[in-house]
Amino acid sequence: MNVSTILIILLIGAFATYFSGDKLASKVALLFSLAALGCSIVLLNNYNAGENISLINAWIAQPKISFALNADGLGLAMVLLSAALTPVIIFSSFGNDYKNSKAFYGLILFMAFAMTGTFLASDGLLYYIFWELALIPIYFIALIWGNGDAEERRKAVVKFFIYTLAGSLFMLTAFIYLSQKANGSFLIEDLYKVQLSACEQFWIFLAFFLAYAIKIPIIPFHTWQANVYQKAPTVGTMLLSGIMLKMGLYSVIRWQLPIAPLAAKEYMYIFIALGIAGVIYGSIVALRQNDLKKLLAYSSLAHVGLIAAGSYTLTLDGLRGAVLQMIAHGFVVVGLFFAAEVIFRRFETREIAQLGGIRTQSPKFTSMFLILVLASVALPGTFNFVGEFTVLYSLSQINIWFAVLGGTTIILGAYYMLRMFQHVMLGETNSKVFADVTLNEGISFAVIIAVLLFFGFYPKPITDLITPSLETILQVINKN
Amino acid sequence: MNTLIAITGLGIFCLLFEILNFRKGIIPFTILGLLGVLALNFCEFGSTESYYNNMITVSKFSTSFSSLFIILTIFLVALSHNFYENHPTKISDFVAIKIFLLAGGVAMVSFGNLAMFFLGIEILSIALYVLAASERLNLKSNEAGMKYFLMGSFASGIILFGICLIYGAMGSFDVVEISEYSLSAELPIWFPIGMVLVTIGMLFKIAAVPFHFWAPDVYQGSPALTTALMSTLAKVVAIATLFKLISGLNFIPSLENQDHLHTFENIIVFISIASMTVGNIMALRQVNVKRMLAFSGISHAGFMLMTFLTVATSAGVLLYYTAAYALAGIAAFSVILYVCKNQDDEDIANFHGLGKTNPLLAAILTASLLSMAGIPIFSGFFAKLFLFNQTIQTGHIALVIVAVINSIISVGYYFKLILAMYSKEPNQERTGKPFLIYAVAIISIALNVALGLFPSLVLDLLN
Amino acid sequence: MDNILNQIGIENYIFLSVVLFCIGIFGVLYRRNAIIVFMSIEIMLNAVNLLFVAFSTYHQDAQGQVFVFFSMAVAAAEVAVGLAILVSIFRNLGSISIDNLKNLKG
Amino acid sequence: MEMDTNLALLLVLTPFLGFLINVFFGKSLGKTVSGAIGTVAVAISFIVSVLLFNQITSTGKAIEVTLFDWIQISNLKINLGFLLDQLSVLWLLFVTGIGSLIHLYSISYMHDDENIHKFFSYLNLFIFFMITLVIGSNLLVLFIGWEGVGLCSYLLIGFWHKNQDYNDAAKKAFIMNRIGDLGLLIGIFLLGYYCNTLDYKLMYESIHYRATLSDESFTIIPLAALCLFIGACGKSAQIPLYTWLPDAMAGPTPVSALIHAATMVTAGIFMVTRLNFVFDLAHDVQNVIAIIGAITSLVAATIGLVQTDIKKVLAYSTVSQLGLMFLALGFGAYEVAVFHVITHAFFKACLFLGSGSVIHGLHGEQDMRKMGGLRKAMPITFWTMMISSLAISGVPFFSGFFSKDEILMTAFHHSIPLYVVGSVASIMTAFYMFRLMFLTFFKEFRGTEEQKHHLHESGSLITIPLIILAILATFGGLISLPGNSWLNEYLAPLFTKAAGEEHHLGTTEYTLMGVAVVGGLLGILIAYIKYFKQDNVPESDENITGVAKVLYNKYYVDEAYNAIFVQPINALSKFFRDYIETGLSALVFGLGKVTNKIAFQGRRLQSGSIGLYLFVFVLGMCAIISYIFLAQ
Amino acid sequence: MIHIPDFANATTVQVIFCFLAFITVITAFLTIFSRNPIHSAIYLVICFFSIAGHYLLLNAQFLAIVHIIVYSGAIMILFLFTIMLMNLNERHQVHKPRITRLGAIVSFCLIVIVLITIFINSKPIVGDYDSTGEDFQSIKVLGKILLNEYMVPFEFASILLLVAMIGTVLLSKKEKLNK
Repeated sequence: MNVSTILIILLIGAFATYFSGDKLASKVALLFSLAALGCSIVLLNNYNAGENISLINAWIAQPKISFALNADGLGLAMVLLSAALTPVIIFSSFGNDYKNSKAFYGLILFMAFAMTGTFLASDGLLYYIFWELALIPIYFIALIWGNGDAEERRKAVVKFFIYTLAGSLFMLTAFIYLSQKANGSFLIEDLYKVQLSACEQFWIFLAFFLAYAIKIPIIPFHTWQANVYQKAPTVGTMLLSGIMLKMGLYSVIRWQLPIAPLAAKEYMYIFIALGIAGVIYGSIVALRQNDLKKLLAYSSLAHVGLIAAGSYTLTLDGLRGAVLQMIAHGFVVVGLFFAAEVIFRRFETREIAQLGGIRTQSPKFTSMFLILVLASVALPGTFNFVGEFTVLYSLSQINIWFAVLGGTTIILGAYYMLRMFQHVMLGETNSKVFADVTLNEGISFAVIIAVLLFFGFYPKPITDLITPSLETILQVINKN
Repeated sequence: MNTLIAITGLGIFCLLFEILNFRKGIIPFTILGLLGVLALNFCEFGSTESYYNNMITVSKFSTSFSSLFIILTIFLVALSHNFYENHPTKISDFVAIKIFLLAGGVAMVSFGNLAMFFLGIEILSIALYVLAASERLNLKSNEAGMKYFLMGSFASGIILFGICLIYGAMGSFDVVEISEYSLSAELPIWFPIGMVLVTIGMLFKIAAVPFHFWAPDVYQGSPALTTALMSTLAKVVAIATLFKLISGLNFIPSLENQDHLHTFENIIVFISIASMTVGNIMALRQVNVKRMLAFSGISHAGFMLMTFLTVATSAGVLLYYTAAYALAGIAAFSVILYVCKNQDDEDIANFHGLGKTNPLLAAILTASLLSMAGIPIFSGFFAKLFLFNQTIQTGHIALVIVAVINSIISVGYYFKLILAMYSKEPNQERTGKPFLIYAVAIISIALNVALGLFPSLVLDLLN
Repeated sequence: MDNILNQIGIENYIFLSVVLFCIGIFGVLYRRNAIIVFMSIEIMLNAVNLLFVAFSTYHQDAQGQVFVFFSMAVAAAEVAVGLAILVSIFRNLGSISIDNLKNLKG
Repeated sequence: MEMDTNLALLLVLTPFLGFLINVFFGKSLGKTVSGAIGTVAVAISFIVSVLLFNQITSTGKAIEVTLFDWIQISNLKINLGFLLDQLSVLWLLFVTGIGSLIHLYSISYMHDDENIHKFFSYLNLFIFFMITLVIGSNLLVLFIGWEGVGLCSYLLIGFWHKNQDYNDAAKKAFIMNRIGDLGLLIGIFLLGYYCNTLDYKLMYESIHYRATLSDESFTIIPLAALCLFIGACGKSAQIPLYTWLPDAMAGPTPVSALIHAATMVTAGIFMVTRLNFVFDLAHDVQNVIAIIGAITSLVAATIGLVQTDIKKVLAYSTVSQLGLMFLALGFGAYEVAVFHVITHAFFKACLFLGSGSVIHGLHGEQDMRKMGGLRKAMPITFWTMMISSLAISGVPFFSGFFSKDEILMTAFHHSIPLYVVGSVASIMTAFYMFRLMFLTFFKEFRGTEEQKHHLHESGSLITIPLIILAILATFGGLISLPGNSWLNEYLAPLFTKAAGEEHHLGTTEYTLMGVAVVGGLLGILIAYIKYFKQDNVPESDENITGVAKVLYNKYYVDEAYNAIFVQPINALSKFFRDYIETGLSALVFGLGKVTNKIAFQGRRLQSGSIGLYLFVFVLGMCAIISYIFLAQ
Repeated sequence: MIHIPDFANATTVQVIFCFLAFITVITAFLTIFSRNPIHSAIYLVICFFSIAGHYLLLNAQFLAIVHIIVYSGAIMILFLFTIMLMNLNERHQVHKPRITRLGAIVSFCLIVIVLITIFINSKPIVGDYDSTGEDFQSIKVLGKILLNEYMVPFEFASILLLVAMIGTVLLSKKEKLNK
């Protein structure tokens, strides 16, 4: 199967959803996202069968930009993440009634399309285009279907958009500069081959870093995050936190490190330190959040900080751990935000202070929420543990203090998550009625939890999938 | 040459139609005629010929830009139908003036003699003065016309003075001769001064800082369709002409001979940076959409000026950029025309809730703004990309970085409009779906996206 | 026939027309009466015309003078249009001072 | 091999199956059935454990089971695998054994709770994780169990989730455990770095191989040992991470018995014992362990002296006893520690269950000041608790006597001061245990009339486990009699050193025994005088003063922790949230604002005046021309 | 370098040039400074005449005539007509702010100085000016050039005038508003 099929499915899906009308939109979107998932699984099979899944079509002659897609293990893993989460996210929204839902679901599929493209593109510019494209739908999703005060939301969303765009434009500049050095080619292989001086590498590294640090986000570039997460509709938040953040992290591994390896090595400690600072900072800020989604946003900040730190170790373990943790975090964070949404659907609030006592009303929901909370704090046996352990292990190999400081996440994380859990779910029965989870909601949770637990005990398929490509990338990093 | 003749003839036919009392047919006929002209122009593509003692030289450059102008004019004429609904007696004049304006524009990009250039720019200018002031009972329109006229004729004077000095230096108005002489070592200083003066005059026309002041006022005051014309067609014509002047007269090599090249480049860089920055920053606080687009146009002029650092190779990029910009502009203005049809001004508040009342037009306006902001898949992005690519090749990284920062600022105001459309409640009912406006909006944005998907179509025309 | 410039020198014509041109510019900047501003612009154009003729003699080439015809045509056209605009402003505003044209700003 | 794998899986998965059944169908199955399923699941595990025990004792060879690769890390490969050797099987026996009894007990004890199926599912899950912890073949599998039991502990402490205080206690337990877990994790990293493996067997070989090389990186080992010990501190409630355990008594009493007395809290000791080859190479760390163990035992004992909540007394007693075990570990006397773990499991479980029976009888009353005279109403409870109290007090020939004595004897041989500390703690133990007995079972009943009216002995499901445990508490000491220790022999293959220098039972030993016995009796005597003869009843909370108040308030450690760690972190969080976040946000917005300001000012230049426009035009023109042509 | 006219030995042509130049500049200034627009117009006419004098001096008779006809005859009449139409006189003269005048003077000085300096700094034209002796500016020649070589611009100029015409009509024509 051609690698571009999945993109075509999603794109057609986006339009089909839009034209299917408000009533059918969600179902059509689900259908197409499932088709994309199927397609990605077929791709995975082909890949495992040793097929080289790539595609290069000349697109623009001068400067030489190709429509080049390549699905190696890493890319496939991310595509799978995106393809698996999209139906879950769409399905999870079935309980909500969105105005103009045809546009809403169309945008979701379009965003999935762009994100999948980002993971697959092997031409710098094509990658950049997908990267930017992914920004537009989420902007509208957050803007139009978001919640909270309209003015505040507008501010938050615009800040988010401009901020991320600002970062990525610097990346674009870096790409253009690189292509000059690579005789006008934007192909990733050519970019890998470019010989750059230390100084050039530094600036290019920095330009990439700006783009990724904002997207991921790494402190101190995270200020957009909490507000947008809070203001966006939960589906948007899920897309953002579940997949879009991973675009940044993925890009660090795919683009930033191999292209500017000298700089990566030179300034490794600084960037690891930034990542870890994010872990501690995010965790501490999360302690005193009153809004459920904001708290989750800061927890996400902490987690991705650790992933970023892992990526910047430039070791196989670090990269592998980072990728595993990306996938794990993708699922768990989607689950958690969905839980927040489930609560919101019933109580119309996310203020932690106004919640509580849900456990007596819906033990089922409590259990599922608890599993997600525990996965989020990386309890062994969940997928997150595998990732977090690997990352922390790699950090410990660089410097044990990184592991110690990064490891505070398991304490602080437990602190804020359990505190949140306690105040949201436990305590005296809430005066408001909490209807038990519906079948649809339950299915979404079940899928996420199943993934988390299965790979928690048996991460081997994913590890095997990503390891060869990570090794290749490491070879590029260490070539000189 | 045939194109020019055909266009002129078409203009005269327009006038005749009025006399023959065939008013209803004017616009369809004109559009058909322009399509025919476009086809004619396509036929000429690829040939490099000069006509009538080298008065007109047809080259790839001129034909491709002419095509762009013709396409833009088709859109503008199509939009005229609704815009001049209430002025049935004048419609032939309006259309004819636009056609003659197009003729001026075509002459400007295909001139082989400075006389043609001068006459072309004057036709263009005078037509614009008239169009700007054409709402005779509207003081704003009068003021816009007056401002544009005063400053425009001032700039024309400067251009004329520049041409005069060039003639003084070269003893000829012929482009070929001038370009040959300009390479000789012994040149009177009149030539570079003349060129600089002409350049300044043209910078005025494209509204580059510090010669930009007229643009916001005039754009705001003029009737919306005229603004559309100014911000798309007129700007594109001016920049293309300036490009042709500088490249066609071998200005750059001649400066190089005299060691002025560096300073000239610095000037270009400075003006480019200043235009972008001033345009973008000033646009941030605007509430009138036309005024905002004027400032946006100023900043785009800054971007386009970046091509002048690589005159030898960047014709294609300029064509692409102008096409992307103009098509986005047409799409945006067709929506503005629709929205502000019966409004006193083009305040952003008029756009509130357009996303709800009229999602298609809102989407088109959004797309065109995104294109102007340089968001991928719209051709505006590729335009910027190619531009940056070109510029980095010459080593002007700082300029590119400033341009990048400016792109970021620009998002601020483009999105202000998008926000207004999607996140505010509608404050008025909009009825009617004028076919031509929809058609223009859809086709232009489709062309814009098509350019984005297949940039090589345009980009390689001139390479 | 002797070239008259041998007696006067092209430089002098250049200076004269530069000065005249600048007077035109000065007039545009100095006066607020739109009519006078028009006149100043006419002075500018005439300065250029003068220089064209001087250069034409300098090169012993008629093209310069031909160009003056075009320039005159342009000037005439401009004045016509300009005055038309002016008249409509006067009708609406009752004044032709360009200082009164400050509605569009910001 | 196949058989072993199946057995091991049966061992592990039966409780897990029980858990699943109870989670999904527990409610519909009914209370008794769900309890029975839980109990049977654990009982099966117990039977399997016995089988395995037989196999191990007969063959003497450890059983290794590897299921599949779990986590891949470049220099180490981590299997999901089991190691069933002497140590783990021994642990399994009492975990599943006591576990079965406590499940049985719970059927009756929890019968009134509507969520009993959940209770059993958690208990089963706990057993599952505990078994995983014990039989894991490498440190990371241990870590699964380690965190898993922590989770179950969290769930069970907060079982009555409507009470936020209980939830706080649960949260506190989990977080304090996590602090330890971080230590453990870091220890794992260091060991992984040093040994390139986490598998016990391979680690053993690697360390011994590299120890001979005596390279510099060897300093990692003590560091790793220290970190591991921090982990053990968290789980086994040692100073400074002990405060969670008394709070954990918020959970139902069977939980306290199973998790917070008999099994989970001994995980730290298990881990240290398991990694004895690491600790043996880090003498400084061993000293630290011994000292902390001794101090913990003393501090906890002193607090226990004045507590009035029956379960709190037992909790501090547990902490104190755990301290003693660590004391032994610190001296490298692993088998002694293990011995005490086992005996302690018997008598402390018995005590907790007994106290549970009392609480059950009093409908939830836990304050000893409101008890008294229960002897007649609850004879079986009384007698079983009496036996256990005697055992914990070190009265001769009860199990506690042997194990405690061995610890003190080991201490005496290594460090007199620590011996003294340990002995004092033992005396105090005797005192507060009998204080508990006297206050609870003797004299007149001090509770309400209504309670008095309903006083009765608990049902057979409660008393049978009590009786069994009491028997074990009595005779458990037999497995390691001084001078003829079956346990020592059994565990010998695990330890590098000759399993604890066999103390010859000489004069010193007998003297020490005598001292211990006398001390124990002394403690009992004081309690007798104070609470039986003089009929004292502890003051109500407000009237406690002086040292007693300090003790009663647990040395204000919780308050101190709160002030030193929790409050600052919260304050920091608030600071970050209110200032740093806002600041950073303002910085970004500020850029936008500044641009907007400039734009606002810039609009004034665009004044609408043609004169100005042209003026700038001309100036610009001048500037350009002069720059090009004059600035040379 | 600038020729300092040597008035003592000045040729007639030079004297005429200086005289005409003087008139041109002075009347140009007077055009600007006159308070009455009608005076301005008259000074401008004088200025145009002096420029026509320059043309004559340069032997461009046809051009001089055309110049007078177009400028003095047509354009200035248009001006005067407009002035009369609007009934403008001194009363309408608005007060000019000082800063405006200052700015105008400054920029005037600046641009004159800049341009003059540049031309002075440039290489002087050395040697005699060419004189081919051919007739290059008689009506005949001009006509040939205008209608042969410059036929296209000539025609194009008609478009220009057409545009101006339509434009003027457009701007002035009243229309029936049928909304």
